[in-house]
Amino acid sequence: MSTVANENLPYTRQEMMAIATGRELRDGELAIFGVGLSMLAGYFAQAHHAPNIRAMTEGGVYGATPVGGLPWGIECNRISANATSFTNAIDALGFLVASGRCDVGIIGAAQVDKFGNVNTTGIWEGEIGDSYRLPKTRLTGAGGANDIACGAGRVVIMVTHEPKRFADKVSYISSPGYLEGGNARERYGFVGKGPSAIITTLGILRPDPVSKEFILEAYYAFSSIEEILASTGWDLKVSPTVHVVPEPTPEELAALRRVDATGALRKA
Amino acid sequence: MSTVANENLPYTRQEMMAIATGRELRDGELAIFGVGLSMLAGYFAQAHHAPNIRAMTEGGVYGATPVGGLPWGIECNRISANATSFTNAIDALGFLVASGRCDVGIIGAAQVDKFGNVNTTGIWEGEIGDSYRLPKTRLTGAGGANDIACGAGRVVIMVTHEPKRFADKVSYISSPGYLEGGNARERYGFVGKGPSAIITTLGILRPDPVSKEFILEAYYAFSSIEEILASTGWDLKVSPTVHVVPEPTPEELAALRRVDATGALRKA
Amino acid sequence: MPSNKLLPLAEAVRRYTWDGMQYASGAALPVGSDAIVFGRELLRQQRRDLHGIFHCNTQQLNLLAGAGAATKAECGFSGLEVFGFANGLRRAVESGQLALEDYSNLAMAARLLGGAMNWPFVPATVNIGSDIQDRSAFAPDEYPSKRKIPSVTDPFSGREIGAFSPLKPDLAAIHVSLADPLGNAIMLGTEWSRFELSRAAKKVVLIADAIVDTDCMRQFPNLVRIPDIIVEAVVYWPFAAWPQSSPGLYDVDESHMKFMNKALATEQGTADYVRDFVDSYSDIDSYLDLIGRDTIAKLSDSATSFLLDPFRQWIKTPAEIAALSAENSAEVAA
Amino acid sequence: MPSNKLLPLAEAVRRYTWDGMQYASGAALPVGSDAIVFGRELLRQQRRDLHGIFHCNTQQLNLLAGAGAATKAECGFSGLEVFGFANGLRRAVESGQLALEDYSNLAMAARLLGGAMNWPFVPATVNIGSDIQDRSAFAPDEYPSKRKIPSVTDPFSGREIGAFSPLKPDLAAIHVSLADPLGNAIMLGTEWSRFELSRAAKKVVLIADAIVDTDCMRQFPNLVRIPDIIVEAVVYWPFAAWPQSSPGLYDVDESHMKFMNKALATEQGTADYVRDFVDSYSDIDSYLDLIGRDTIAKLSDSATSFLLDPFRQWIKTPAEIAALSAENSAEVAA
Repeated sequence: MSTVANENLPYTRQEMMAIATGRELRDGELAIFGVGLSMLAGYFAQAHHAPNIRAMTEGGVYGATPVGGLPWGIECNRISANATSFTNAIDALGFLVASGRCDVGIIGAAQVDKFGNVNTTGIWEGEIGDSYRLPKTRLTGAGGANDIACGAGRVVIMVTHEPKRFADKVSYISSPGYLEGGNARERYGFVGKGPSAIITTLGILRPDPVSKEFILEAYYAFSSIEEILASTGWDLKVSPTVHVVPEPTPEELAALRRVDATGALRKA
Repeated sequence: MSTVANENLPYTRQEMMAIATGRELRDGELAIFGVGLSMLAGYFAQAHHAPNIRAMTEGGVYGATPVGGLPWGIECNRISANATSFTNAIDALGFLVASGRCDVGIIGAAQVDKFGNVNTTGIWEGEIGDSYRLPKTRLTGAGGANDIACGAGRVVIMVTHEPKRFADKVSYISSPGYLEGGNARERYGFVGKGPSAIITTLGILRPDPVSKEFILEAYYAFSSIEEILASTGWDLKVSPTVHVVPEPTPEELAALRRVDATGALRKA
Repeated sequence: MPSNKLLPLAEAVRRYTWDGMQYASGAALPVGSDAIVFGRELLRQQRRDLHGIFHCNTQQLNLLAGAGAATKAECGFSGLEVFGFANGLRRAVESGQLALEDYSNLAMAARLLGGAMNWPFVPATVNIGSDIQDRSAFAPDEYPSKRKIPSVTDPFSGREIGAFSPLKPDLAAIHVSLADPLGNAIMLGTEWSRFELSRAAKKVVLIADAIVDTDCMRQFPNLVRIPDIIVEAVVYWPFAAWPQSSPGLYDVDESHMKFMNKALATEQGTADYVRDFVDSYSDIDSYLDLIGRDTIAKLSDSATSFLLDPFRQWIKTPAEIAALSAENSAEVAA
Repeated sequence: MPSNKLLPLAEAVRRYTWDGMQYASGAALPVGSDAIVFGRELLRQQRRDLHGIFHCNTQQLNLLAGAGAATKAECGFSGLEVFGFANGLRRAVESGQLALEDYSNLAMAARLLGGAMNWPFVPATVNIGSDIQDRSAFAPDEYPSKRKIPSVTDPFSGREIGAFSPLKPDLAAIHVSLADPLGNAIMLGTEWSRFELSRAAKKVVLIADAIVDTDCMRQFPNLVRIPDIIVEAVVYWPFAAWPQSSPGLYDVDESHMKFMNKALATEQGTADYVRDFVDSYSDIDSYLDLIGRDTIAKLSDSATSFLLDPFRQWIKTPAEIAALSAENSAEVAA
């Protein structure tokens, strides 16, 4: 991901993305965070405006907040040191997420398309075709993101805004968004309602309520509609109500930096 | 159950039944015991000739032997006091029994028929019919015995030998034996092979290898073929090799009575 | 969200139960740890027409059935093990007052697992081929039953197995040994299906024999099989399972087990029992008096007591619990 | 049955593994507790053509794949979280040396649950509708795949969902924090799917960071999620998960995590890594020397150390373990 800080700003683009993501979470919600940026975004929300968020990670870690900086993983000692409950994957991803109980999940993406489908499996040159060719670049697979994408009430996708990452159609659907758009999800009976937002390093996209195509809803103080359109690999539509995302407040930045103790979001 | 001791014997009929049942268990086997007599029989085997039997109960109690006498139930404190592991019902009855991993289970019966089908659900007058009439006498339901009957490698049925308990056809199949006999179990794909013996207060019945009808294989020193035939509600066949069951050895009796510390098997 | 979830028993029953609901008890079964006191309170508040989901029968279902408060029930084992048949339940079934839908013990656990997973059905390799599959007390005229445990075809082998219907009870009142005020819980002894039930139920109320500080949970997070995030309320009630047992805390009260089951065998006996052991106490203290302080001392002297030792340092006193409860009530009222 | 099941690591690998087997690691994933040392020993004994069942990738699969010992694998997540892509696995996949069958993290756990239950299939409400269902690396020419996650019709509603194939690996090498000589085990930290895996696998070998007396298990039976009755052998190996972490015992070795993953990015780097960190030690002591005694001290100073406190009194010394192992070897030989 791009981690170049804008020298004119008192915060980095990644910090803005994390804060914008954290603002998607509401107090009291049952929420599942992945590792890395999405975990920081989640625990930022807890530290700032959602103290009673009921947070968990995929392996079944409950009641924890990271100590000593960004956890290396969702079962890392930095998140195991002050948990109140450890269970297992069936519990977290099955009983609480795939079941539909979880209100919101945050996932990352190597590639996302206009219907919010996420690819984290591999990069191919062109379409894969009818025989499953080897990927040019193997990525990380779906992990728990597929389960979150199917089951969580809503899903927030965090992704660095670059043309290659914003494809008209992802080469491999690792985690379903709205598939071909419209009511396509209904074919599979997913209990989750699908992605509610794509939060990027440049702005915020949300789905059209009917077509489910993602459109530009807001941009950051440091970005612009033009930059976003140029950074998107499909013909991105712009909402008539497009607006600037409020900049991080001092309180937000302070809360985020308490969570991001090792400054992972501030590194180049 | 009949608990009248034979005054001429140094042991009760129930003790003979428990010892005969315990003899069915082999060292090292994975075994599940129900409550009451079947638990005493199982722990007797462990105390006497099968020290490495891997015993468990339905709720997932492992590594225990009862303290203070016959446990009141399979999760009683008398069996919880010295266990090495407590898990749950999915584990014990699912992962270890229904899966086919368990070598042997011991179950009781209110009524058993000539194909080893067990009724522990209720007593009706006559056939139940096509509408599910209320039972005249409601019993205990299947409990875990159905799961054991379907999944355990083999099943030993313990039952008091009385005509009303040995029916040509049980009114309700709570736990399947060989159903209508022959290969009938195959229709359901049960991983367990079915009951290997019915151990009664009077003798031992085993299934014909082809028809799966239970036939009299052995009687006790204190019983007789005639008494058994008169106490069986179907036209019981007698094995050509019918014989007397060896009486309890002093070592067996001592081991049983250590397990049955409160003398549950010796009470009238 | 209150900073703690401690609620008085009567208030928990008032808030989270209603006539006709699907009510599940979370217990170690049949004669182990079960919040029988919650069932007593259901009777005190005259809840009716309950549909009981009991992995196995306990004295709670025996009482609810015997007193006519439950009209439907689903369970695996419906007796009381060495204590014999459950006379109250038996009487209700034989008279037709309660329709008892039979499953096996694994089936009940698997159905709760399926409810927790939100699966539409659960593969069944047990109960098939027996009258559990063919006979339905909820649909007595359909024989053999096609809807209780229907067949499903395994897409890999093409062979038929059964399908269980998942369970999602309206409320699970789960007995636990220890809970913190937030709703994190430790069970000592077998869980039976309390782990799965706590996720399958729409709401969860814990009934804890003792309340501990959250530090206890941070010391033993692997023991916290029910995390606070799925719990609505925590009820503190010592000897909540009486006359049944709670490993580490108290043994079964054998004489009351027998007395109670004998009473439930008749309508008159049940009425007397309700008068003397359900409607007769007004708070925890008078409940403990009812059990008898000598009996409590005797039952507390359990061979399992050592199981509680690692946790004793965090156990809160009744005064501390009262203070927390008051704080919570104030917050709820605010 | 021996009175204890302690076995040297090399002997456990000799006895319970073979070329071409389906081999599962039991771990907290992806960068948590995993018996990576078992994977090192698989390489030392030149096991080949392994079919890895890894709930998620770890440095173990990364190493086995990078070194060419695994030719098939099934997993959920195949990266190393904040440590980035798993370079050894990635290289093996991109070159076609290893066929990686993709599932989600829940799917892997559910498939192990199904294997443990001996169900013919497991209901799938996730992975359907994505390329995980449509694409199979094990059957690349079948598109969309009909056999990887086929459809099954819910008999209650008539609607279609998916069906996962259950997993029953030949062997599970499960990392646990504490084991007793009989094979009872305590895991500190998330189980991930080690509970289900221990029941799904045909055989189970435990690799424990520390050995405790069975009295520890009798004090905390609810923590013993893997009982001895399903365990073949217990291997004592401190820092078995290095460079990954083991809650309560040691933190992740960040610099070696990065060094190792960088090495696995190339064939030469992998060969060097195998020479220096796989083939280079002869016993536990020289393994610990290899990690470095200073590093060990630093990693042991973990914020999670307090999680081990309740169990320290029962931890056996290396000398006691050696005595028990000798006893066991004598018994096995007899």
